[in-house]
Amino acid sequence: MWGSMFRWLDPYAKPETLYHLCGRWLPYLMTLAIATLLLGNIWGLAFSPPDYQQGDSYRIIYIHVPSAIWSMGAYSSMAIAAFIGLVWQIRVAQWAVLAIAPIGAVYTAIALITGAAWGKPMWGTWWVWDARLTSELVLLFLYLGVIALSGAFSEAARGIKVASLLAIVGVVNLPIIHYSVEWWNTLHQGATITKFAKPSIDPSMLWPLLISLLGLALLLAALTCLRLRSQILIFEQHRPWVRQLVEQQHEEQS
Amino acid sequence: MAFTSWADFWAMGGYALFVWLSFGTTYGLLLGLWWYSKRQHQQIQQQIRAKAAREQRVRQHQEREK
Amino acid sequence: MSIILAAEALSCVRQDRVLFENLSFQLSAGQVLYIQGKNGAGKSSLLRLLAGLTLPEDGRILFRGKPLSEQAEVFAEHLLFIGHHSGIHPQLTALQNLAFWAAISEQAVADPYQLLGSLGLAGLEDIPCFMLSAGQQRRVSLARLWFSSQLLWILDEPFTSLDQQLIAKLEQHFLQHLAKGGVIVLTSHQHLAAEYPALQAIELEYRW
Amino acid sequence: MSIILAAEALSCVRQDRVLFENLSFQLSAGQVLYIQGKNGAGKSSLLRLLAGLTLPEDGRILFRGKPLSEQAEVFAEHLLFIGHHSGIHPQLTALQNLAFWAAISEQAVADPYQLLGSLGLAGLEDIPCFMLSAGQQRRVSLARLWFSSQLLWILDEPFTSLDQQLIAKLEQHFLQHLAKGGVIVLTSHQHLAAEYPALQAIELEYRW
Amino acid sequence: MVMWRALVQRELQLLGRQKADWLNPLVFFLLVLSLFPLGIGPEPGMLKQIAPGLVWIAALLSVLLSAERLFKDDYRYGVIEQLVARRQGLFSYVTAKICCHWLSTGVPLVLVSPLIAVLLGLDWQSWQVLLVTLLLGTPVLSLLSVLGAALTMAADKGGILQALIILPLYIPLLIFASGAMEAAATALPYTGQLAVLVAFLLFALALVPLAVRQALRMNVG
Amino acid sequence: MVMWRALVQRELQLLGRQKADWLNPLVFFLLVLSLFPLGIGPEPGMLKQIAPGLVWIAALLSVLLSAERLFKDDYRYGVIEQLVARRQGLFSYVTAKICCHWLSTGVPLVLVSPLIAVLLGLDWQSWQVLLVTLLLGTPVLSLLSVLGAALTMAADKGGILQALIILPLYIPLLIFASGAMEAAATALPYTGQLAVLVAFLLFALALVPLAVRQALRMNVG
Ligand code: HEM
Ligand SMILES: Nc1ncnc2c1ncn2[C@@H]1O[C@H](COP(=O)(O)OP(=O)(O)OP(=O)(O)O)[C@@H](O)[C@H]1O
Ligand SMILES: Nc1ncnc2c1ncn2[C@@H]1O[C@H](COP(=O)(O)OP(=O)(O)OP(=O)(O)O)[C@@H](O)[C@H]1O
Ligand SMILES: [Mg+2]
Ligand SMILES: [Mg+2]
Repeated sequence: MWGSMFRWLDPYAKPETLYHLCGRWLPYLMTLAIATLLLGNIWGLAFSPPDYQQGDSYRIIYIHVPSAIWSMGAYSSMAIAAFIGLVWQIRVAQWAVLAIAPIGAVYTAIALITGAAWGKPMWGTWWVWDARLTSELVLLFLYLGVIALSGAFSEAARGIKVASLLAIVGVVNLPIIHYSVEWWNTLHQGATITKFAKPSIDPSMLWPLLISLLGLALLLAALTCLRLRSQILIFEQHRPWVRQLVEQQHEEQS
Repeated sequence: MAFTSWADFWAMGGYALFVWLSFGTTYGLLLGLWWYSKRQHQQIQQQIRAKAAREQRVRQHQEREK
Repeated sequence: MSIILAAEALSCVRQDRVLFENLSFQLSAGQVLYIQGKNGAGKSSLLRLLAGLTLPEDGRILFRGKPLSEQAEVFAEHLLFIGHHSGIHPQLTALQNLAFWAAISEQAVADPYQLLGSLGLAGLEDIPCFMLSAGQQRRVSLARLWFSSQLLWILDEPFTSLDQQLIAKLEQHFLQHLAKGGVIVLTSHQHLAAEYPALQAIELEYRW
Repeated sequence: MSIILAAEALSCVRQDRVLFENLSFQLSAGQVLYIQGKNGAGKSSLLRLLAGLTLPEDGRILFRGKPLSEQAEVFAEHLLFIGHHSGIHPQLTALQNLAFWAAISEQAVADPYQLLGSLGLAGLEDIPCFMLSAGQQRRVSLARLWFSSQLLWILDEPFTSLDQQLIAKLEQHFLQHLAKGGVIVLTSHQHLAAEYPALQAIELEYRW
Repeated sequence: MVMWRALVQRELQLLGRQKADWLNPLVFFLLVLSLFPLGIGPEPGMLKQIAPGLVWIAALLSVLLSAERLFKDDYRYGVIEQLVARRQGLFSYVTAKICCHWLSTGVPLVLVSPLIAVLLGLDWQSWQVLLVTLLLGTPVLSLLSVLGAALTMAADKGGILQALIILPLYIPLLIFASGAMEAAATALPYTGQLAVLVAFLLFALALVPLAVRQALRMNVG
Repeated sequence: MVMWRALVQRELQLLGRQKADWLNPLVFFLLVLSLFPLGIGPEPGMLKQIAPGLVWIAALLSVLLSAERLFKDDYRYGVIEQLVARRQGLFSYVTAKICCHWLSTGVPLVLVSPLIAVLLGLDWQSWQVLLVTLLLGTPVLSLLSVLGAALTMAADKGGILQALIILPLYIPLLIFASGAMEAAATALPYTGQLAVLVAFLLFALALVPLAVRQALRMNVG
């Protein structure tokens, strides 16, 4: 039953088709992503009104929140790809794991850095061991673990499979980490710092946020396409179609 | 427009360091990732070409050996 | 005679290189498949494919007429695979190593001292294996061939580091296994000395 | 002819067992010492003694008439030892491994690509060595014999995992080295095929 | 069952021959614990306050590092390759490894806990909680460490890669175990934390052996 | 000198191929550092007080464990055996290993020290002292770790044995380095401690390479 349910996906699981598909989507996705991201960010930076409490520092929200949300989104899509790749032995899904992992890591790093830069004016310190911050840091370590593991094997195909397994184990643990950290922190220190208070946000602030959110999502998709193409080339390089393609592109360039 | 002048805009109400630090590192990291992925893609193509060339070399070598 | 192991249009790729393509053969009971080829031709890779450790890029392997993928467990039960590495833990003694392998394949070794003695290891049965010489370690590993009841043996360069006397003994044992209807797949850079009733040789070419 | 390497009443004990006693021989320029013996007879142990890696229980080793212990540095300069392990780092490429060994022995490899190509490794020069097959790794390790200028070669089972073609090539190279006045000490379970002008064979007995 | 017993026996033989495999982690644990007073300063008040965390961090490092070589030898000498080719014994092999790893590293930690209590100046009550958390927590530590060892088996990197992979997964355990001890030290109820530890244990027991088997298969294939 | 350059080049090639060898210890260091707040509790005051000790314990573990596999590969594949038989290159080989080990693990720690300062809430002054102690102390750490790796090369035990051997030797370093940082935090003079660190460094530089060479010889013979 599972087999037939996903039969329609089969042509997309064919590396060659997928390679060309990604190639076709890439320019559209990339332009769209850059346009939306810039629109949202510039709107947020220059046109939306300052926050009555935080002044202009709140404008960091336009990258902090999207990158924080998509850092987790990227992890779940990576884990889903890993699951599909391992259970149904679909190789392109396994390759997608390696395509997404660095993007997720960069998003997480952005969320951490922008959060820290926001924390300094708001809380007076770059870093506190708050629940959400800590679990974001752990998320970064999980990404780094997946990347490190996938690179640690002499045979790339093996590294990818093992890293996929780790990604799945990690997803089981992510909620556990999240709740345990939350519990831990509330026990240790009360709400001494007002943070993450969710004021009913003004539409003129909300729209650019939503647009930025969409922008980073599109960028995630675009970068995944780009990186997946590289992965396909790596793992299919012995195929005639790859050889031909590479030769062709070389001739076109020169 | 929430700011009255460009200078105002760059000053970000006194929070310039933090805001521009955030946006700077964000775009820096994203551009870096994009550049890295692009370069990786090209390197792989180069490697594939190098391998094809190498195969040629090996064939020649084997011809000579025979 | 029934066909036990068959390969249909196998091909194998390592890294980016095609090692062999479209390789087919059929082995029936009592036959030896002797795989030859230069260094790097792909002999070990082929054996690992046949043992089900890796999956072929193309083609399929049949055991008693059914594809491996449909009966991995059954196949594994009838298989004895010894690769480049011996499967011997260097900290354990020869006896302990034998006991481990006997337990895994759920067989009993009637008289391990007798067996090890007949392989020239008398007196070395309870010394950790790292204290044995290269060839002696290999002997411990091959001792499994004497108490196992598996049908299909896949052996990668079984003669490495063995002296001539033990090679002769091993080949005699191969003949016995074949006479009982077993099947052997092996590689070696040394010529086989014994007379095999039904020997199939495959020469893999070193390709680029 | 001058005597290059000589052993006087050597004996070797491993664990609690005497492997050999009172072993003496003399090797002059252009001679091969071919050590034979069953598995565990003590061949590798003897070679390690001769290479100065371990000290003999009794007896002494002379190099050009002087005991080893008095001129360890000089002896080491003239020695090329390749044991059971190949001395190849698996993460480095064949070229990098060669460069390392060349630097250590302060020699230069004129044309490494040419050398590796002639050993059948064309196209594999810049791949990390773990991606090579067992025999190919062995070939990289033996490439040192082609650019080294040492007088005395001590080789433990150099033919392991090599195919027949490369064994023949290697033996040709041995002959050249001997013709230049070199000395070779080696063990092998395979018979030597080439005609050596001055071959000394020692058969070590497996003793208990 | 016969097979399982034989496999456990093999592990015990290995442990018997390589006593260092269970003695070293224990000494390492004590050594790391005694580094803290040296690095941090020996004020008893502060030490006592941070003791729960320290014990658990030291335990974590020592169990983790002791697992590092668990599969390496068997992999290098081709044992695992042949087990995977045989398919049958693999699961028994995995569970035997896990059990023996806990026996050889978790149990000794539990046994030296009185010594820890003395070193760090814990009182009677705290020691009891330490004992219970160690009893519940070290099996989870062992399970996760074995998973890390299996994942990195063919990786030819040292324990540091394994630590990198597994430490993030340990964090919940660390939090709840040291949380329980802290609660006990301040005379608060701590059964909640213990219940969570039990839940972790059951969860890990159910899933980890399967994941380990899968990891071994992948590392060979 | 030509030989030495070639040897350093080989090490750098290895590091270039195995980037994990210097990236992993760095991430491990940060990971261990962030375990402490999780285990001990996040109060900034307390963290700041024990920060010097924590940084130095984490640095110690990460440098130590990263050295673990330094000679293993070369030993296993017979490189060291042949080097010992040749005698000549051995000392150059040892010094090249030590230099590259420090470059690949000590220097990155120094470089991430600002990040540490942020995570543990150190002030400007403390950070400076941290930087200086790291610059003086990490070479000693590297030297001692390499010695440990050489001693345990043939032992086929994991990093834990090496840790056991070397940790006791580290203790003086730990005491003086964290002493300097503590003194700085309380605005006391700390040049005395730094002078002692310099003395350690010179002492170790003079003796350790010789000891390492000897250890390699013994392990092969
Ligand atoms: C290093 C520091 C920080 C990190 C790692 C961090 C992390 C995160 C994460 C992971 C989220 C997503 C939560 C979710 O979607 O469930 C988030 C959301 C958010 N963060 Fe941060 N944060 C940091 C600092 C800050 C600071 C200083 C502020 C403001 C004072 C802030 C304000 C927000 C807001 C308003 C949201 C959206 C809340 C929501 O939608 O639930 N963050 N942050
Ligand atoms: N590491 C060791 N520790 C103790 N004893 C050993 C060790 N290695 C070998 N021996 C003993 O020394 C004897 C000789 O071993 P050696 O390796 O020299 O044999 P060999 O002639 O090279 O055999 P092979 O043909 O198998 O290589 C063996 O019988 C063994 O019992
Ligand atoms: N781990 C590996 N990763 C990538 N490629 C490999 C690996 N092992 C072998 N290869 C490649 O596959 C080819 C075949 O290797 P294989 O080990 O099957 O050869 P073989 O016929 O067994 O040779 P030998 O006689 O030397 O044992 C080699 O030329 C090598 O380039
Ligand atoms: Mg082979
Ligand atoms: Mg030998």
